[in-house]
Amino acid sequence: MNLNYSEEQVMLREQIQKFCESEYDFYTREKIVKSSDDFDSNVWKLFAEQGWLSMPFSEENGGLGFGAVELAVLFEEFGKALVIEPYLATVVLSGTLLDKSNYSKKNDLIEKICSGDMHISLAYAEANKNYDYLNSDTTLDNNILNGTKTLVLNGGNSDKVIVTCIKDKKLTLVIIDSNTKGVSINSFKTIDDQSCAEISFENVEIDNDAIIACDLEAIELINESINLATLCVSAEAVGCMESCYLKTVEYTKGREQFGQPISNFQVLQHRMVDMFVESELAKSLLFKAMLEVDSNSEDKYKHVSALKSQIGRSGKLSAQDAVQLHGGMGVSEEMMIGHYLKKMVSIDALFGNSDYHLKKFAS
Amino acid sequence: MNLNYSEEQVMLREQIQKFCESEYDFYTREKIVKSSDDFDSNVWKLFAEQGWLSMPFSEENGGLGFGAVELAVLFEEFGKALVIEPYLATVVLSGTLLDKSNYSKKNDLIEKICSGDMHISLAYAEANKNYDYLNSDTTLDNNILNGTKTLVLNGGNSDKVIVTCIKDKKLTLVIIDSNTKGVSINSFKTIDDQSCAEISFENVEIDNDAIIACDLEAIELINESINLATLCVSAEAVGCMESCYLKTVEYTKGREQFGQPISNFQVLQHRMVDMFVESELAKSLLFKAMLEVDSNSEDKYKHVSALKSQIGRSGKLSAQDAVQLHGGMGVSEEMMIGHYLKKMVSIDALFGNSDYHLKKFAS
Amino acid sequence: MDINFTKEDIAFRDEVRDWLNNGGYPKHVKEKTDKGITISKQDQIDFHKALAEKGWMGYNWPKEHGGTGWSATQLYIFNKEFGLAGCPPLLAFGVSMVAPVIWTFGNDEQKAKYLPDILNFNTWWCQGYSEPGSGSDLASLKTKAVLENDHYIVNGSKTWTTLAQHADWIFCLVRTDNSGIKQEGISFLLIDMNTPGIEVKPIITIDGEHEVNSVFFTDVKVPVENLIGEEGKGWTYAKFLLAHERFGIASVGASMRQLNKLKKIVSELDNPELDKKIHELEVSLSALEITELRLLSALENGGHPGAESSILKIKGTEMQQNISQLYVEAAGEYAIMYPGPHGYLSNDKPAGPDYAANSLSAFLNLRKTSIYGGSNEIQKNIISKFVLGV
Amino acid sequence: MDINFTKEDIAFRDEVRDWLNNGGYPKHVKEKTDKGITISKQDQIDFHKALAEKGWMGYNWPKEHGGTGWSATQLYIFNKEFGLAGCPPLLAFGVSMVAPVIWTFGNDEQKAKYLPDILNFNTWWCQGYSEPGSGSDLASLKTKAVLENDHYIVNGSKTWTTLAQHADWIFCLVRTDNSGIKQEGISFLLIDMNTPGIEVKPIITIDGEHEVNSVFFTDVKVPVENLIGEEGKGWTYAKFLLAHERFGIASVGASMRQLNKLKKIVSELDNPELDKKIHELEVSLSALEITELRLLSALENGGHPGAESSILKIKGTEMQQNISQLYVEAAGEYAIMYPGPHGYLSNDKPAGPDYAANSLSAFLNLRKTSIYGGSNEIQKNIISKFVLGV
Repeated sequence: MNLNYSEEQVMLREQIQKFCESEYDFYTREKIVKSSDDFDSNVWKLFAEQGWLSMPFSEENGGLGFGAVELAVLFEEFGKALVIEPYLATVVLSGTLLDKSNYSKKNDLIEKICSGDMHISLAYAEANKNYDYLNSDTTLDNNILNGTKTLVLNGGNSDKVIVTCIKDKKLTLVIIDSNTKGVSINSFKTIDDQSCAEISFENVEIDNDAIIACDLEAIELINESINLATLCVSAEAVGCMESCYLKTVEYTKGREQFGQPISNFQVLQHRMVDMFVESELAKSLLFKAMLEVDSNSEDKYKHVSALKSQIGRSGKLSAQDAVQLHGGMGVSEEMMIGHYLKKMVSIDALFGNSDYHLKKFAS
Repeated sequence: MNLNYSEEQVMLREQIQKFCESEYDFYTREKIVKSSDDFDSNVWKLFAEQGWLSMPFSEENGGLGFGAVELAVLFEEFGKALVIEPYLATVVLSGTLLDKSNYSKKNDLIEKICSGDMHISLAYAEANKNYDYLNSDTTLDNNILNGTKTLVLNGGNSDKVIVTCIKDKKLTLVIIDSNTKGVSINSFKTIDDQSCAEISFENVEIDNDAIIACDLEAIELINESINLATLCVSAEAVGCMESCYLKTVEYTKGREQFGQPISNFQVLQHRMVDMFVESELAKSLLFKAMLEVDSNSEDKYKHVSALKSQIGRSGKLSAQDAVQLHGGMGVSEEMMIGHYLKKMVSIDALFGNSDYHLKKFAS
Repeated sequence: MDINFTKEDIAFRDEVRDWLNNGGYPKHVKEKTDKGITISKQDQIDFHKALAEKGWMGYNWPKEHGGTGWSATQLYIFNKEFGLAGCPPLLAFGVSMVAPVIWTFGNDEQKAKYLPDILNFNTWWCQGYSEPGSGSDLASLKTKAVLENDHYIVNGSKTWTTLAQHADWIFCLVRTDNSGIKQEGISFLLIDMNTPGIEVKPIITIDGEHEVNSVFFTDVKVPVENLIGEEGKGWTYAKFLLAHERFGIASVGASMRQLNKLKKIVSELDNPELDKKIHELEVSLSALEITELRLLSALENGGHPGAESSILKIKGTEMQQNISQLYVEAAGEYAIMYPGPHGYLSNDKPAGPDYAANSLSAFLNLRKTSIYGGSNEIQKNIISKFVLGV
Repeated sequence: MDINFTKEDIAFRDEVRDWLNNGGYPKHVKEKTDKGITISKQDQIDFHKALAEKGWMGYNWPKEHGGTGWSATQLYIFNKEFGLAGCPPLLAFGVSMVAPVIWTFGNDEQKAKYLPDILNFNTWWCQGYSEPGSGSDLASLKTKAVLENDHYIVNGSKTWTTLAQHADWIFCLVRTDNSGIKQEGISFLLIDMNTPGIEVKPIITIDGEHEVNSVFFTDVKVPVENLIGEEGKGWTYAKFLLAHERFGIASVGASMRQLNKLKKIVSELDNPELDKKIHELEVSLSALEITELRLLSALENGGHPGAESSILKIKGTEMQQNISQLYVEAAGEYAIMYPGPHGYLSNDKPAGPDYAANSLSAFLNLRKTSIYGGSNEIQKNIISKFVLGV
């Protein structure tokens, strides 16, 4: 038993931290957010140069072959810096799905993802399906695709979309170019400054070689991809939680009221202790979940659900407390702290909220 | 709209408070608890002399005709003093049921209750029925009673027992002497220093005139009796909650640590504020519930359930906080504070706990 | 004891409802608030002018100053019905905050100059209390007013100034003396927002709205006749004002409306966990409502509701926040959609249900309620000190 | 990173399990604890003697003093397995508390006199720290020891002394000097409980048990050779001891056992609200378990677990209390039955299910866990100061 990060993992974290400090401070981030683009393509290029876009892909497919632990490190740091670039959509949801698939053309696609030259989105969700991603009303009949997908992360910026649909009563994954005739994309901003889209397909013709997987294989690919993405956003949440308590401690030490720093008030001290404790407990569940995912154990879904369920509750509470302890500054858009709250709420809503995952954990 | 107590009600409260202070201090109570009896029959006589045993009965039946507000006042004060005498069993559960019934012999029974000369228990509960008191396996066939009742409050000390049973597929209420042949009573102590019994009936012969009510009338009598009893224990809980915060404030003001009273610590201050606030909120729900019961509105069950659900949660928490803030003294049997916790837990368990009543409230 | 309103009170309630439902409450405002769209400055003016026309603008004023002279119970009913109807919160800064100070401590010229305009909503007021360095510790404020001949020269800044961008006037606490203890050098000044040297800078909050501002004063000349009462007595007036600020603080009517809407939404979701949370809030809201009525009863009976009303602030704001939290849960994954700074019209074809688009921005907006008006932590300090005596 | 134990650790775990299941753990004790019946003094002795016989009594001692010399991981496994098996908590006062003080600060005579008896459980120790006036503020203790020739004369009283009624020896913090700051006049004294002048008076707790006591000292003569280390250095030794007290503080194994038993009970109840609360606790317990393993890993890696272990104290005790709370809920109305001071045998025909009879007394008993060993509020102060630096 050894729950210490390896030297390489520690170095990876430091590398990401340094990058976020020098290239992605809050001021820079605000400029990106307020620009007309949904993210900064230069930053994306830098991600590629650092090799981060290649991290989770198997070495035989040209990736670095990193596991869930390294991805979690990356997302923790992304969470602290509130990175908005679509790593989750392109690399995690779509890229790792392709990597694990038997799709004939995957090598070319993964190569382009690694180099930063291609964005792919995964269109897995439909309206009113209550997080049941295997239940689809989108149909593929005689190579004609019809249906509407919602909440397609980064859908407005992707070159290609992987779509879940039903073909011969079986779940099927197809990949198509975003500019194919009959595809219409309605993109909107998310509350955490990212973007997602509603995409509808009206009699879209699909090439024969566009099918990635069918039936059980498709189900497993979707389940694994979404489980890994759930782990990633949970790691992001853990990063947020750590920043929330650290920044709140820092703020209350500097904020004077009644002739003393407000960190002197015991009620605020204990509230920050609670935030610290919840952050550590969430981190522990992250350890468990990422190691189960890495060892590909039977329980990997269960422990990711335990983690997601916990951060959905305690993460939101921590961020709320952080806002409260920052007083008026906490609700100002100019301070980072309120953005952590938005991120935490967004994470709770993605891929099933706290109650949903508690049930999944128990089942 | 006027939510102030009337002068008479204020006087009643003062009368009960004075009695509890002079005749029922904690030391006296401990002596009663440690005696071989389940309660003090002298105290019971004094209750009769004060007229308290006649309070809820209609004037035509020889009672004082007081309503739910006065009963709530009495039970709040009983809660503060942790009175163990079986007022709930004899007067509320059994007495008010008789009072509202059309039972031919009720006047004599009520007279004896008022004078303190008779105890009657209501045997409404059976094992594994999950608070569904209308569901009974006890049968009355050809005037022969068979079955087992549990948790009969004060069952070991009662002269008579009112039993719910099924006769011709209909809920029926019969009243029998406790010493009738075939009745066996196994009495035990409850955690809040009261007593209750398991009573079994084996081929017990019932007189023709022992039937109090059948079918819809029986159902309404049981529902009303238990609803009123639920209101009473909730009022008792409200009294406990008020005592919990007041005693905790007093204790922390007197307890010095680190050279100052521990009431100086802001964390403890806010915890006591929470206890105070919860006490006030519970009191508000008590106001609503008792006024709905008094006006016999359709919503009387709903609002008693709202109250019971709330005190089940916040009452227990308040008492736990009171114990915690008393430190070691809180878990010592010699201090009153730990007994409030026992009382609160017992009240939550009686007549349906917090979750049960929340559902009932919503249905 | 009687929990029911008198016939007279019920007649009054019906009159309020009639105004709200039958054309008094401006239709174009109602349409927006029903949909959860942020209303414009003109909408606010239309709403308050309509109220003034009905004679209800001085809802909490005594009759002698042109107010309604309503009882505490009538005020409660008025506020609850406005909440239930989904009206925007009444703008308190003029009518409810500065006005009582003016009629209590102001001179006859001041009363004549300011009160009628407030009563007719001809002037929009804002509040200059908080400063960057003084939030909960208000008395540590630093904005300076120096008397030169017949003018004060004001320098400094105020922050979290609600809707200052629309305001005609601001009432300010300013420091006129630094020599004594900090409470004693404070004065109460009325300042025309059009005076040169005033700059209003927006603060955008996390829900994307522009509701609050920073207000900067650079050598702003304020006529000495704009001083209320005596120089150096401003702290006394400020405390007096705070005691008048409690109106409708529990927001029971508004919370009932929100909770009822939510119940309808959730009844179609088959989500027992969410159902349970809603039922818990229903019980809590009932407790809050009766607590307010109990305080009201004590008040009508000649009592002085003291620090107990801090309960209403704490629990009222928690209630609003908790309800909004359940809206977010009900919206599920659609909660992440950004409704834009002016309600969901900016996202005019939301992918999810209508209510989803506003749920998160309401949730974010309401975070402020436990911070402003004396944070909930400060309220607990107040209860601790003045009720529990520790 | 690897969350799995090594082969050696698993072999060790199997050895512990074998001892627990195959006759090492005395059968008559196991039968009682499985049923939730309070065990007797003799049961305690039998259990600890069996442990001593196996060579495991010095579970956290270095080999040089006759201990096992186990690694932190082995200690963790040992403790978890004992918890999972439902063993009574090991009596820490001798082996885990006074012993490290003796071998670190005691002289050779003291080591030879006391350590072997502790290792063989020939002596039962109790702890004389808390006094009526000094709980969290331990250093304010008043029990006085005055040196007269070759004896200290001890006067004063101790309280909350666990199982003092069974103890042969007590280790005490006593005041030998009043002149300086309060921490400096404290000495560490070993006192034979059979010395004249010692009176033990039971304190009955709200669960009806006699577990703790008041201990009164009236002119108790204690040989000067019973002083550990230097006079006036007792506070240093006490702090050293507290750092050794952390063993198994999270009680993960015991909580797992309780939660698993509860899950079986509740699976037959059709109570979704209770199910949900149990699932929440399962997640929390998993978080607690991994947190302990993370601290363990840091420790094995040469780190110094500091105030972070206060997390284990806070969350471990909350976990125990929360589980017991759900037992009470599962028992429904039967929770009100009083199981008597010695488990449910005194109520030997319980009307409800077996588990109901013990649920409430466990719930009440566990209230102490958030109070003793540094209350959870004190633990938060520690984290605040030493981890957050505020």
